[in-house]
Amino acid sequence: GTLATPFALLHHCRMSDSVAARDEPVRPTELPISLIDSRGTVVSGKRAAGFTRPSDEVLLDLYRKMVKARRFDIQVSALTRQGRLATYPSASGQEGCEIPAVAALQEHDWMFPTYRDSIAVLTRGVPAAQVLSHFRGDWHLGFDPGEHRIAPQATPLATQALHAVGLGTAARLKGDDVVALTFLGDGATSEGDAHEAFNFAAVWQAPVVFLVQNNQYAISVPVAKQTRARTFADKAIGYGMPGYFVDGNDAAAMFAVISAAVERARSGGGPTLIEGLTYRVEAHTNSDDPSRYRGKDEEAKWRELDPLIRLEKYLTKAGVLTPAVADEIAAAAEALATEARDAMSVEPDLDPLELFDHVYVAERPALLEQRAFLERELAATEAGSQS
Amino acid sequence: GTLATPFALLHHCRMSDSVAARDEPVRPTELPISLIDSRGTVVSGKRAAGFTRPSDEVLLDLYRKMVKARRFDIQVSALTRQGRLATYPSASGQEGCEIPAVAALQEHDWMFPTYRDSIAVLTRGVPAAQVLSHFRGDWHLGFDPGEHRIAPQATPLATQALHAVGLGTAARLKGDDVVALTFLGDGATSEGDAHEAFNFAAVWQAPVVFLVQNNQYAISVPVAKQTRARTFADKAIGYGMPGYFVDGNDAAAMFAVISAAVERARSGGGPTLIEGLTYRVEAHTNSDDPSRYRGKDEEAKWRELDPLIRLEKYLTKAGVLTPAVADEIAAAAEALATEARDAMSVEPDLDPLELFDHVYVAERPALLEQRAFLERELAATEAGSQS
Amino acid sequence: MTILENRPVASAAAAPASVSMAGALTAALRDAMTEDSRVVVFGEDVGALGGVFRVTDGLSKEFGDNRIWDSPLAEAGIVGTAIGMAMYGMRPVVEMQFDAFSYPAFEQITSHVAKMHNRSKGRVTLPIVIRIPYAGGIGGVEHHSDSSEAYWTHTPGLTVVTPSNPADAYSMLREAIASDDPVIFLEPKSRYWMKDAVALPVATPPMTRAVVLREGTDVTLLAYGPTVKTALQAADLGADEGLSIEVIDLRSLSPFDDETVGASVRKTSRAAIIHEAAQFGGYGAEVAARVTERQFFHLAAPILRITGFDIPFPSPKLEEYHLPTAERVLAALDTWEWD
Amino acid sequence: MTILENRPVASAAAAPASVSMAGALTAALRDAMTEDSRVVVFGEDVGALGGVFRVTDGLSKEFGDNRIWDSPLAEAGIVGTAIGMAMYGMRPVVEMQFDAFSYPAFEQITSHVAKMHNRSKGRVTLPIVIRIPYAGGIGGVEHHSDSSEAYWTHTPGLTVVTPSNPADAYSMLREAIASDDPVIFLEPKSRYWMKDAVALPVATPPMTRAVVLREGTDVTLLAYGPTVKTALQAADLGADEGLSIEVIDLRSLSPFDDETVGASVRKTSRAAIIHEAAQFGGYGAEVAARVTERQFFHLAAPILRITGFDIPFPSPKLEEYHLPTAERVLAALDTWEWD
Ligand SMILES: Cc1ncc(C[n+]2csc(CCOP(=O)(O)OP(=O)(O)O)c2C)c(N)n1
Ligand SMILES: Cc1ncc(C[n+]2csc(CCOP(=O)(O)OP(=O)(O)O)c2C)c(N)n1
Ligand SMILES: [Mg+2]
Ligand SMILES: [Mg+2]
Repeated sequence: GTLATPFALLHHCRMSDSVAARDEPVRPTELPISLIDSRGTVVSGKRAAGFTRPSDEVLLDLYRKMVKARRFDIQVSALTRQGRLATYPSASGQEGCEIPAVAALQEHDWMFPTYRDSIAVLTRGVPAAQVLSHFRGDWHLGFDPGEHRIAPQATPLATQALHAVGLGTAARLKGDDVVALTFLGDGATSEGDAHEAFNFAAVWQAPVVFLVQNNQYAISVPVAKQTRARTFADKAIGYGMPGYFVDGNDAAAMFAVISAAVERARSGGGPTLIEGLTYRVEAHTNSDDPSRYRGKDEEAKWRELDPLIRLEKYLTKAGVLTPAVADEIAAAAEALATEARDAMSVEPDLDPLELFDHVYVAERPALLEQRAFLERELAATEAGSQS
Repeated sequence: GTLATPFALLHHCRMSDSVAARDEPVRPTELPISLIDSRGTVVSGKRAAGFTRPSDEVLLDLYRKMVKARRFDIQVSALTRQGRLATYPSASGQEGCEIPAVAALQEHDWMFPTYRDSIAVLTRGVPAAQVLSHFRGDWHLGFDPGEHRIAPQATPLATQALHAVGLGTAARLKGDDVVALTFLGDGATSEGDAHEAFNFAAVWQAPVVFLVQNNQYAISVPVAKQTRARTFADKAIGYGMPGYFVDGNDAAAMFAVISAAVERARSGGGPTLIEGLTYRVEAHTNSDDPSRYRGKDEEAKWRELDPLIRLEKYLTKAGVLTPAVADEIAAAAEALATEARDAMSVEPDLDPLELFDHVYVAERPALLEQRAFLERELAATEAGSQS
Repeated sequence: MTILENRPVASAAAAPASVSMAGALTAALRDAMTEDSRVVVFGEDVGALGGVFRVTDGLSKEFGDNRIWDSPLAEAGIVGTAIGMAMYGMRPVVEMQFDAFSYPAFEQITSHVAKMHNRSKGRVTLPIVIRIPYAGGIGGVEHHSDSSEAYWTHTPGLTVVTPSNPADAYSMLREAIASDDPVIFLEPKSRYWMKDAVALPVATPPMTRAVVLREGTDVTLLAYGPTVKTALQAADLGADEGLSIEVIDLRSLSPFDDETVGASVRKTSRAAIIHEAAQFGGYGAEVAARVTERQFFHLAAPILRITGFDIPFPSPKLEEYHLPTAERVLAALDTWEWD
Repeated sequence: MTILENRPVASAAAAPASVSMAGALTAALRDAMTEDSRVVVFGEDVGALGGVFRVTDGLSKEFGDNRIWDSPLAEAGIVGTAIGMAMYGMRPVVEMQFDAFSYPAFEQITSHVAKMHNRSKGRVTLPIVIRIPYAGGIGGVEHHSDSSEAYWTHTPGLTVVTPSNPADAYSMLREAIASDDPVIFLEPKSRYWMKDAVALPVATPPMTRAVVLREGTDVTLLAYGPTVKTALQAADLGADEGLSIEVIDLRSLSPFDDETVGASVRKTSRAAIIHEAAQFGGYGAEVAARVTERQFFHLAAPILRITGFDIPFPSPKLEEYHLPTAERVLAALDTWEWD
């Protein structure tokens, strides 16, 4: 249905009340919000910050997707080491953020991922071959954004956050109840674009969820050199939007907090900034060498906090994750790994002449000349190699 | 003396304590900090937020400078209307921020002003003719930054805030106890560079004071369309630095808060974000038309809150501002206005060939060719007009 | 296609009225917004104020806050959110307040606006118009008189056009808004107040084509935006000296109209390009290089570049020495050996 | 001054050792930091990691956190704070991680780095070096292979240089750091691992001069950074076909060494410029335009530009079709009429 005209809403003049009457925004909690702890035990009280644990059905669904995503990630990392892909930034250990984010969205919502978030793209329904096309180096983007309502995985840091704000705003102006969720890394929050996105979203009350995956590193740079804020969620205060500091390895908590933010955004309540505290257990990409900047012990500690393990423990205790279900999930994960392997074993069918076909919508004579040049060159090479 | 190595300080790894042990930053007050209210009455208790009123001697000095600055500003605005200057952004009404900022700095500190802050540049000791050279259009900058420790008045918004952070950091690395104070407008806080400056300063614990003059407009755009934050001071929380929300028309409060921030910065305590709530009572520049975006009543209301009037009332009551002193100040202000008029009545002696002389330190043959070309052209024109 | 004179190719029944370039741009925005509800306008001060050059004057009252509004003050934010809006099917027209203030948006423009269509194999179109008042001549203090066209024209994926008169301003802006490609729309700020008798709405030749404004046989003068007037003045001066100068208004900087320019240069065998921007690596370099490549054996002399010097744009009192003048153009033509 | 071969003009007693370009850059940074305590290095991942290309490898351990450190992740922040440091007398060397990631710093670079000295009538110098790994050939995904030189060379106030080999990498970086002008130092990333036998420290010709790497009489090939190797290969190929090709490594893009290039072109009467960046408005346009202006009557044919196409840089699997090759250079020379 049609929402109230969003910009008109802003235009009550806050000048007169600029001193005192502005809303006090929600303050992030001091400790990360948690619903299931690392031993798989239910958390309640203050640490739950009023959020309710999702149903076991939802949690099993999250678990299933997380297991599949992990298997995919491991498989693709292996393929990358074998040289089948140009690069692959692993999200292992971050499934507690990635998968709940996907699950909290509706079909018609939009997602703005980064290079890190391939498993989110996959989980939302993009076939493995299409996800990996970019990382193999076939073309910059392997899927259709409109079909999946997923923006291209952004490389220039924080730039996509502004696109999310624009898209959400456009939807709202049109009267559509679409929500845009954008991923951001801890490092990316330092970019000017992150700030501008937070601010535009708050001022325009755009239906946007900012999900900062604080995996504690920007390549080699630890968060201590990235910000002096207590938490990234604290940044929300400076924009007058609600901020939540969440245990990013607790998929239950992440799902609850993201879902609430999505619904607030959908119903006209504006944007939310969520920090998921997690850890990048693998290297930044295959060409990174973490031993240069962090210890094995730190990595080991975080591997113990694995988001899959705690959910497995909880669901097993809850009697939902039976051996039969576990087997079925493992089989589905294997099938996905096979799909990824198969996809990467077929060489892509690329046409160099397509390089000229999408630069503009309009036809450009000078570009067609260059296309013809390459066509002649290819033909000559072909002829040369045949003779 | 030599300070502790600043970057080394940062490198205690905050990773282990990333969840809980980060400092809780100072929270800005809900109402602006105030020490002397608009009737000239002393404020104490909660609204003073623990700050002490500067001595009457200091306040009289501030008042004297504010009166002179106002007179200068009015004079220059008049000269601009007469076409003697290309443009002039007036700071009338903002003396309660501008002058305390200058007064709180020591000789060896640095100031990073914007186009708005000519009166601060003047008050710090730059002769009127040199301040106005830029605005008349003689050359981009009329004074020597090194001599006055004042950066060029920045036009590209928020860019100078980063320069201040860099300069302060360099000083600290060298072991100098220099503080860098940068001015920013409310509108400028929306730029990515403002964010990056806040963040770099906080992470590096740079000796910087960010002074946001919230004059409630960015040209025609009111603060309500610029931020949804309760106050600009609230932004400090997201960077883990102290933030202060201050009545910007209360020079006593501004001086107290800025001085404390300067001293904290000097002693290694890092940056502070200060919002001075004030009002731009004149147009943005001579080419602006405020009637398009705000009412006369609003302007009138703020004229009543004039920072000069309250200080005058207070100082008169305190017996410090005697008629004799007032006369003497008025005479000094008139003298300054005369200086400005005189400066702008002499046409500058400009050499077009100088356009080529400062592009690079190194000599460039191709640029010398262009210089020679203009030289020939000027000679030919000269010859032509003489014949 | 060589079109003589910038005569409208289509025009409404309305009688011609005196229209400034700024007014023509306002009219183009108004008509585009009226015809297509997907067209939205935002930027700094474009609402109640009507923009610092008053190009959006009155539109806020007419269309309301959901079609045109003041954004927070951040150019990357403006362009970045425009991208997201375009991804959802809107056709945003955004304003950068002055040329140098488009630089904070440089990454969004070069890495996204220019590349999204190519990145997505044409699945995502970004019908965005980025309006940029550019160039000098208005006595602006530092950063208010830059000419940034060369940055944009070197960026594949961008279409870059610039009108030199009110009729083109109207027609080309309409066309830019209707284009499914993103367009950098450069508005010569010294010409905002230039008036012509124009019956709006008007359709001039396609925005990607150059136009022969004045025929001549001895030299082809290429100009765009603010320097078109300079070229026409030079042609007058030249005529006094018996020099027959053909003047071409390029209008489109990217793409470049090789056909129109080539035909002219083959006829005159001499050409010069005039622009305000610095010469080194300026747009004139591309013009000189490509015309020479294509017409080398028709050229009697090297193509001249009459441009700003390789210096930062001067302060108001010195800009007159920097900006190309008709006299400077004539003097430059004099450096050729004429046989 | 035309210098034959890129022979070091000065060299230490040390015996030549095999040095990669990355290693030579590291050595240059180390020596500059040792000699001058005002030299500081910062940027993304330049500390413990030693940079993603390992150019700052080991320096963090050697010099400590007050001389080299990891900054927060923000390029405008990096360049903007470098400006402030330079204003206080430091000589910052900052790294942009990849070419396209310098774009967020575009405003700080064009509006301040390039203009501060001019703005202040020379009272403020900004001895900053901005190191930018650039160009393709390493199979980088989108945004990791751009060539941005034309943006910088068009900006008055900037000095833009690019080495093509380890000796120059060392010598030119030392000179850039010693320069009181800000320098954009472009490092061809596909050449980081190229090795040469060099005795460090080495001083090659001044960084603002071009160098004739190989003499020839029929054609002058102009190249820089990554395409120097291409030009040398083309010269070999040409020799097989009986074509005598002179190869010039431009080294300095701004300023352009008119003298060295002019002398060569007057000798050969034919020239071509090779670069990876898109052709339209690329650096080659300036080269073609200015050499033609100055040597028109010495030219037997138009100057050719053998460059990347006017498209966004392709994905890894397609970049080979975009990048100029020796074969493509030879084929281009064949398009001239040779009499
Ligand atoms: C504007 C920009 N600058 C630099 C880079 C290079 N880069 C790629 S990933 C990365 C680190 C990002 O860290 P973070 O935001 O924490 O995300 P993570 O990789 O940890 O998921 C950097 C510096 C980039 N992609 N874009
Ligand atoms: C990067 C940039 N964008 C736009 C402008 C044009 N501009 C000049 S002043 C101004 C408003 C600034 O408002 P604010 O920061 O509140 O400062 P004030 O003028 O009120 O002192 C604008 C948009 C600019 N100077 N720089
Ligand atoms: Mg990270
Ligand atoms: Mg303001």
